[in-house]
Amino acid sequence: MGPTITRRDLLRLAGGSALGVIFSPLPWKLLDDSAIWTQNWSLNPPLSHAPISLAYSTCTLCPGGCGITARCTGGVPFSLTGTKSHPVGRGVLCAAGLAGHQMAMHPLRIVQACASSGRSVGAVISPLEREKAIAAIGAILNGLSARDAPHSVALIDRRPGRALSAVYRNFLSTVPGGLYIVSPSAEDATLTTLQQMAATPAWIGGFDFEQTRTLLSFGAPVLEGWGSPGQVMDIWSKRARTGFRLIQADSRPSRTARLAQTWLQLRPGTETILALGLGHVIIRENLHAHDIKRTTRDFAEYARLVARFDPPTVSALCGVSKESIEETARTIARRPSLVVAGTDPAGGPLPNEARTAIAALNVLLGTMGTRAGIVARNPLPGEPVMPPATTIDQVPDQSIRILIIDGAESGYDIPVSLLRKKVHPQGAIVSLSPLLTPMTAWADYIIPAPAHLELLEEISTAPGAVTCSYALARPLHPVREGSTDPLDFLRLLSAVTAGAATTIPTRDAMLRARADAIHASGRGKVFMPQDGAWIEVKGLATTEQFWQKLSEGGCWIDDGPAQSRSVSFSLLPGGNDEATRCLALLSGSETPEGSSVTVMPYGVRGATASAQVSPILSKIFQESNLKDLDGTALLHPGTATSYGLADGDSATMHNGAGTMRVVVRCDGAVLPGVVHVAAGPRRNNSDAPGCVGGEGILSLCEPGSDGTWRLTTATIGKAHGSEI
Amino acid sequence: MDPKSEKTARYGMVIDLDRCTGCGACMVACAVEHNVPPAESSATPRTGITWLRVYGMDNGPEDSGRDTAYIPMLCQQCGHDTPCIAVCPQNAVDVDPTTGIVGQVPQRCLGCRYCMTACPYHARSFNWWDPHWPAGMEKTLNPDVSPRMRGVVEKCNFCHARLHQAKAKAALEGKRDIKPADYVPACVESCPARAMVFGDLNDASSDVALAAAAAASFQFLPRLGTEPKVYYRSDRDWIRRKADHTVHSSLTEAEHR
Amino acid sequence: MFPWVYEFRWSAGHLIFLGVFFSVAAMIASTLVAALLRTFRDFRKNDADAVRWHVDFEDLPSSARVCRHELTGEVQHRTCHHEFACGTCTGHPQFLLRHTPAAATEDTLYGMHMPGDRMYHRGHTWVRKEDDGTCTVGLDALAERILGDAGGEELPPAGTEIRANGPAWRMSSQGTPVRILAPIDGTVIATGSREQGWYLRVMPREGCFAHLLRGEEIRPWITREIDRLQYAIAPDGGVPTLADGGELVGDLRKQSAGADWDAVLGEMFLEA
Amino acid sequence: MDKELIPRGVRRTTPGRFLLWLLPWIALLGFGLYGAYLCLAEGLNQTNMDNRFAFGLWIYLDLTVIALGAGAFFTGFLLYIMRREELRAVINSAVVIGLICYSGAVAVLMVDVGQPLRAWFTFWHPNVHSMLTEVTFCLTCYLTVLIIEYAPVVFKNRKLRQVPRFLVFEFELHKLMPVLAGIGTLLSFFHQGSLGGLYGVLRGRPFAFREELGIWPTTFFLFILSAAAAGPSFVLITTWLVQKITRKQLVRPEVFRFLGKVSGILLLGYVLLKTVDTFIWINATSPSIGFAAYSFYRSSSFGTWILFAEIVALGLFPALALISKRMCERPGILVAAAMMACCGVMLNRYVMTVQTLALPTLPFDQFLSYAPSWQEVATFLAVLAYGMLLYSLSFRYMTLFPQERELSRFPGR
Repeated sequence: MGPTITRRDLLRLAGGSALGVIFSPLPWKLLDDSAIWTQNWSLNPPLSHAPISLAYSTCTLCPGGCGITARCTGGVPFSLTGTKSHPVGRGVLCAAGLAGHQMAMHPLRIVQACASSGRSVGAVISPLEREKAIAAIGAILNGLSARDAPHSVALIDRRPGRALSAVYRNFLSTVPGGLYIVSPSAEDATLTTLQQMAATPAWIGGFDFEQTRTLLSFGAPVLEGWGSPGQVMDIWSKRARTGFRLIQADSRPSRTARLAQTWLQLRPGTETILALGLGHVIIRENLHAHDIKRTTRDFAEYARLVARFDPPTVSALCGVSKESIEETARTIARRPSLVVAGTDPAGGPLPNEARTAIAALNVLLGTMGTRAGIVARNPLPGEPVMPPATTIDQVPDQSIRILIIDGAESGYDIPVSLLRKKVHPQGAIVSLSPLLTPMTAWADYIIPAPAHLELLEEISTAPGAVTCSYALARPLHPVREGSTDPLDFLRLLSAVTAGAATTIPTRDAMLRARADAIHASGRGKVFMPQDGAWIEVKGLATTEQFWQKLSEGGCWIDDGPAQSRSVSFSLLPGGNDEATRCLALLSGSETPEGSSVTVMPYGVRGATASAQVSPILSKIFQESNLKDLDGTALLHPGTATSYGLADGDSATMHNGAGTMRVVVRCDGAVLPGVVHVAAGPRRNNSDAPGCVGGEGILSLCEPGSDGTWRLTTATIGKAHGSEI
Repeated sequence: MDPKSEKTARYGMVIDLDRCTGCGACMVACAVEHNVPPAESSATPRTGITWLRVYGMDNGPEDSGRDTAYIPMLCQQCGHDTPCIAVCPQNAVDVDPTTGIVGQVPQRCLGCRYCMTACPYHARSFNWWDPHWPAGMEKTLNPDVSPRMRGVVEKCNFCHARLHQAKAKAALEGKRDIKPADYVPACVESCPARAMVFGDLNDASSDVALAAAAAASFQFLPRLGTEPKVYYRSDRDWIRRKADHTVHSSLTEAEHR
Repeated sequence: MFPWVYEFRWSAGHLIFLGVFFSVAAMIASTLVAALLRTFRDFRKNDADAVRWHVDFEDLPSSARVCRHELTGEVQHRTCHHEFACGTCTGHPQFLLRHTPAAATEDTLYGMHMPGDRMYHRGHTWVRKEDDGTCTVGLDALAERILGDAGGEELPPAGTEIRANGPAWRMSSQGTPVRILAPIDGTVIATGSREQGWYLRVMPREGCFAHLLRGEEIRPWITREIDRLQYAIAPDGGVPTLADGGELVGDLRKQSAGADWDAVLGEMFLEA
Repeated sequence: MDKELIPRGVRRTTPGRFLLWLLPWIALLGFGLYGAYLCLAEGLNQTNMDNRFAFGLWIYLDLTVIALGAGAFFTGFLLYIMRREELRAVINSAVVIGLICYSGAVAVLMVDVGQPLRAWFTFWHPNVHSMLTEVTFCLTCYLTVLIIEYAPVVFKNRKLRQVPRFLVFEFELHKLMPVLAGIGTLLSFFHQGSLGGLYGVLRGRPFAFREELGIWPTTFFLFILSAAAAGPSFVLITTWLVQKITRKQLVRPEVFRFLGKVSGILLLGYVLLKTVDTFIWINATSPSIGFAAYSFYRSSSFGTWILFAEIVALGLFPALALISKRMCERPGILVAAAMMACCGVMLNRYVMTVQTLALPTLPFDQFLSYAPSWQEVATFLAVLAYGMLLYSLSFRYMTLFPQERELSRFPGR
């Protein structure tokens, strides 16, 4: 009988070996490996390993038309940059454009036809088969065509001048009472005003920024998204060398106002007075163009009008010192200089008389048609000559039975209330927007168009540019299943509509037609993003070659501005009633009574209440105090305390139109008694799909008789409870 | 390997505050480049992940005339007594001697946030949330930059991935040194006002070296002795005065506040 | 951390820091190991009981550790630090030189039968040397009184080695377990019972009687013990005097049923 | 069962009442653990900390409890190294308090870090120049020491001591206590110091930055001294509290007086050094990096009064009170002074953590404010509850105050 093994022995063995293992490299190796493993471990999405390639396109988020160079992996773009030395974009993109490639994946993207339960904020939006939706719209159309209501069918195009716009107009011309409505972009506002003042209506102009030295802007957000950002930034950053000077007449301490060399902080709604006051000084000191009598038709009347606007009076009314008024007049008189009327992306345009008064200064200074001033621009080849389109404020109330809202963003807000006024109570609203916005949520039917960079689109002349340009926006994403090309929408609609017998062209044909016309004109040259080369159009034998270049991402630019024909203008197109309207202003505007304050909505182009910005862009608004989130109310500290409010407080604003929550931000630079409220963008993921937050402050802004909503009054007080 | 095989660089940046308009393009470009997830709905300016953040600065009441400057604040890549390196308990922060770039190793980071308290420029962000992208957006992530997990600190590294790309390119072309044009951080590339200059400060002929040496250029909080490699320039005195934090200004600041 | 871990740096600071850390860690570990080894050693030398007595003795209140020479009044104040092992005490022999305790004069103290023909242990056991060289071990009267109608003796079987101050046997007094300390070293050769008046017959080891109380030492000791007993029964001083007319009351248990007898037993039988 | 666990000869309340006393603390612990769970599961967005206030309530809590827990090492040091036998009366209690404070601090730290699973990386890739590394290493070692020191207390429980192995192991371990006490002192010395160094080295935070002595900033030494001063005071307070709550005399009055004296002397030393340090900081350190020390105290919430309170009201006064014999005769004053001393040290930790972060460094910066979220507070309360429970159980079933048994027999002796 050999040695018997007891349990104790086994335990000893186990213990011993355990001890031994500790001193062997094994456990340490295991630890080190697990360390490395835990370091690489994460629940994050896997990254693509496909090779990286470059793709060229054009940004369609705003009418600017900046060139895009996209870095793609496996055909999916992951980063955008401005195309180097691009003639329009100047090699840069704005904050919005840089994240443009993510718009197609926006959480509020709509990818199927929908019908809304009602027109209130947060109405339930439920999917509906596309054909059914269009059939329903067609049915209404057919019903209408019987009795001819004034404007039974209207379409709002916020990006006029596209080939698509022409197709829209054709379609509408075939349906009874069809009406084509445009909302011009801010840059065009001044030019369209001048157009109305010009004797020859065909006249189109552009701002010759590059050359100008002094820019007097009445509230135009020049440095915050105006014209094509690349160009403006280029001019701005070179100012030290060129001596470019920005004078900003603005009531709000906007970024532009803060940065401008001169900031004339005028009282809200006194732009007209200031403009006429400047006119007064210019005439008094004989600073106007000497050939003024020849270039204008009603100089005498104008002179008589502005005579009443002497600096002391003006200064008293708009709160700008008499000296700085005179100083400004003299500065802009030192040409080359330009005067532009502003439109706040959310606050909307200035009233008519203000626009004319401001535009008149350009005529007065003789910048019209001269180098570095406002120069005539050749029309884009192939652009059909049509009578000027209607603007929304010209439409009689409750006259629209079917309102179709095109999906393209101008970057500028239209309050839903303004549209609501125009639409008949029983009318139907159709939205073609690919994103869920307050305006979309308000529609009865949604036929979502493909998103940004999903569709072959065109970008023509940037607003206010002196030479026209043309480029194609090549798709970087495949079209998402369920979205509908507006052309297909029209086709389907005309199919179910009696009488609408137009043939809708295919997208390709539509764009080629433009390209062919440009090629036929033989003007200009094409910029190629791949190598930055320029190709004369004349050098391209066939239209096919030209099309090829464009679809490779080429950008066509016209040869310089048109040779200026001397055009005569009327300084008071409105005649006597306009003069009287202006004179009425001298009696001073009534200050808001009692506890209420003057409210001015403001926004950033493309990031307004009715828009959706890329989730990454909204980081800026949300995670830095660089820009203001929707519902931020800027107050003068004094005003705040007088209403028992402090910085960071949550307050409620109320007036006849409604009530809303705001977050108070005190800023010493704000005028007392004025509240500037940011309209959009909302916090990220804050509005769940299917129910989008309201259009914020705009819901409090009742559009006036002149179609403006930039000024309104409301009461403000500390918020208590959970009132929305 | 032979140490001379790679000449040591000192990458730096000069930001022209007279050009910056505070448009925020650099912030977006940075976020897109580095796969920073969209903001959580409850994120605030103090909980956001902003490697680069643009601040607004007004001249105090003591100055006549209202003036504002916008200041892009990113990791200043301190070149001496780098506050964040010494404090990290587990070597998750290190400086690359060949580039002078202060690197952060999120995979190593414990999330103690000691480095954030140490940083005088508030240039570091903590991942308070799990990173989360809307459906489909994860396909648009930059393949060169791995996303960070919750609970770790991150910061600007002068687009290190781009440096790697440039090196790879140079290696492919059989060159030793990279072409300056091949290595440009996202913010510099995107700035619409061209307010940022980037390059090797050791290369005396480079734009950045010249700009940094110029009279109008300055650093923020130079007296801390951290010798930032990110310089700023402006012709406006009040900005330079504020940047160079002195006993006097600190008092007036407090007065102001 | 370790030279083979990625990113280990051979810098001075590194080496100093880690050096210190490792030595500290090593010290902590070795302390633990040392304690364990010593424990095993004690068990091999089966010193467990000695240790237990040592620990118990450490925990005894000083009132329970009064030196026998203080009891007899030879010295004003003296507390025992030798676990009642007078053999190991340096002071004890000198005291003996100065004064050898006289024989006891009476057999009854406070009405208790405490014969002077035997030696007493501080744990209330007595030892009587028999003529055949063996010793009889029993509980003294005070112990019997305190235990009341105790029972459940677990006496060690014949042949067991017992050691002075080690546990001799166990019994329970109304549910409370009590261990009785052995008065002397030796081997058990027979066991008795409570009825017989003795519990063990022991073959003692040579010269292990030095620490036992005898003769005139007994009275002051018992006096002090009764004193302690009184405090143990009624800590707050309000003592129902146990001795009436020099006699200890009959049934202590009945007399003061409210007392914490568990504590009393621990106190009187020197068990913590 | 319960009875057999309670040490012989000491009076303890009935199991029922004891349970009643435990229940609220158990409830609080549960609530706190839920808060902590949220932070671990959902991430630290549950807290109100942010990129600018990267340290919050938790770090403050850690600094404070570790300072108060210093009683364990310092009492041990005085007893085993300095051979001050009178402290044997409180050493066990001090050890339990130390264990509670340190284990609590470490637990909270585990919730505080973003990636708790990587906590051990500090050992794997240590950066030896970081004060935090020093803290982590010392803390873990010292926690081990405390557990070892706590073991004998447990083994001596009446039931456990019946097991011979436990008893003998306890006995042998106890013989080696001086070694552990020595190590403990060394470790505490370093981590208390590095906790101070934590802030002293922040050259980016002019409010906290201090000159270096050798390789350590002055705060290193100030923290050691202040902790050593607060420790005994805290032991004094807790013992006094337990006496009040249990309505028993547990230690002899002279122990209180001795603790008070020790605390007082150390506190006086601390106050003097702190004063010198503050003057150097105001006149040299802070101006040299472009910040006027005065500007740090411009904000209403952190005025100069805080400096006065820290150094004089809660520093000098209690120090003098604790030293003076006459004052210490009166237990009321003694305890009050000890409390003031602890508050002073707590205030110091608070200022170092909160004011340091609240103050702006960049010229366009604001003075920041921070209020902890309920999850943070809950986690904080969990530590409190845990401490209460562990101490209550230890007090009931173990001998925390060896003199209790005798004192209950011979009151006043």
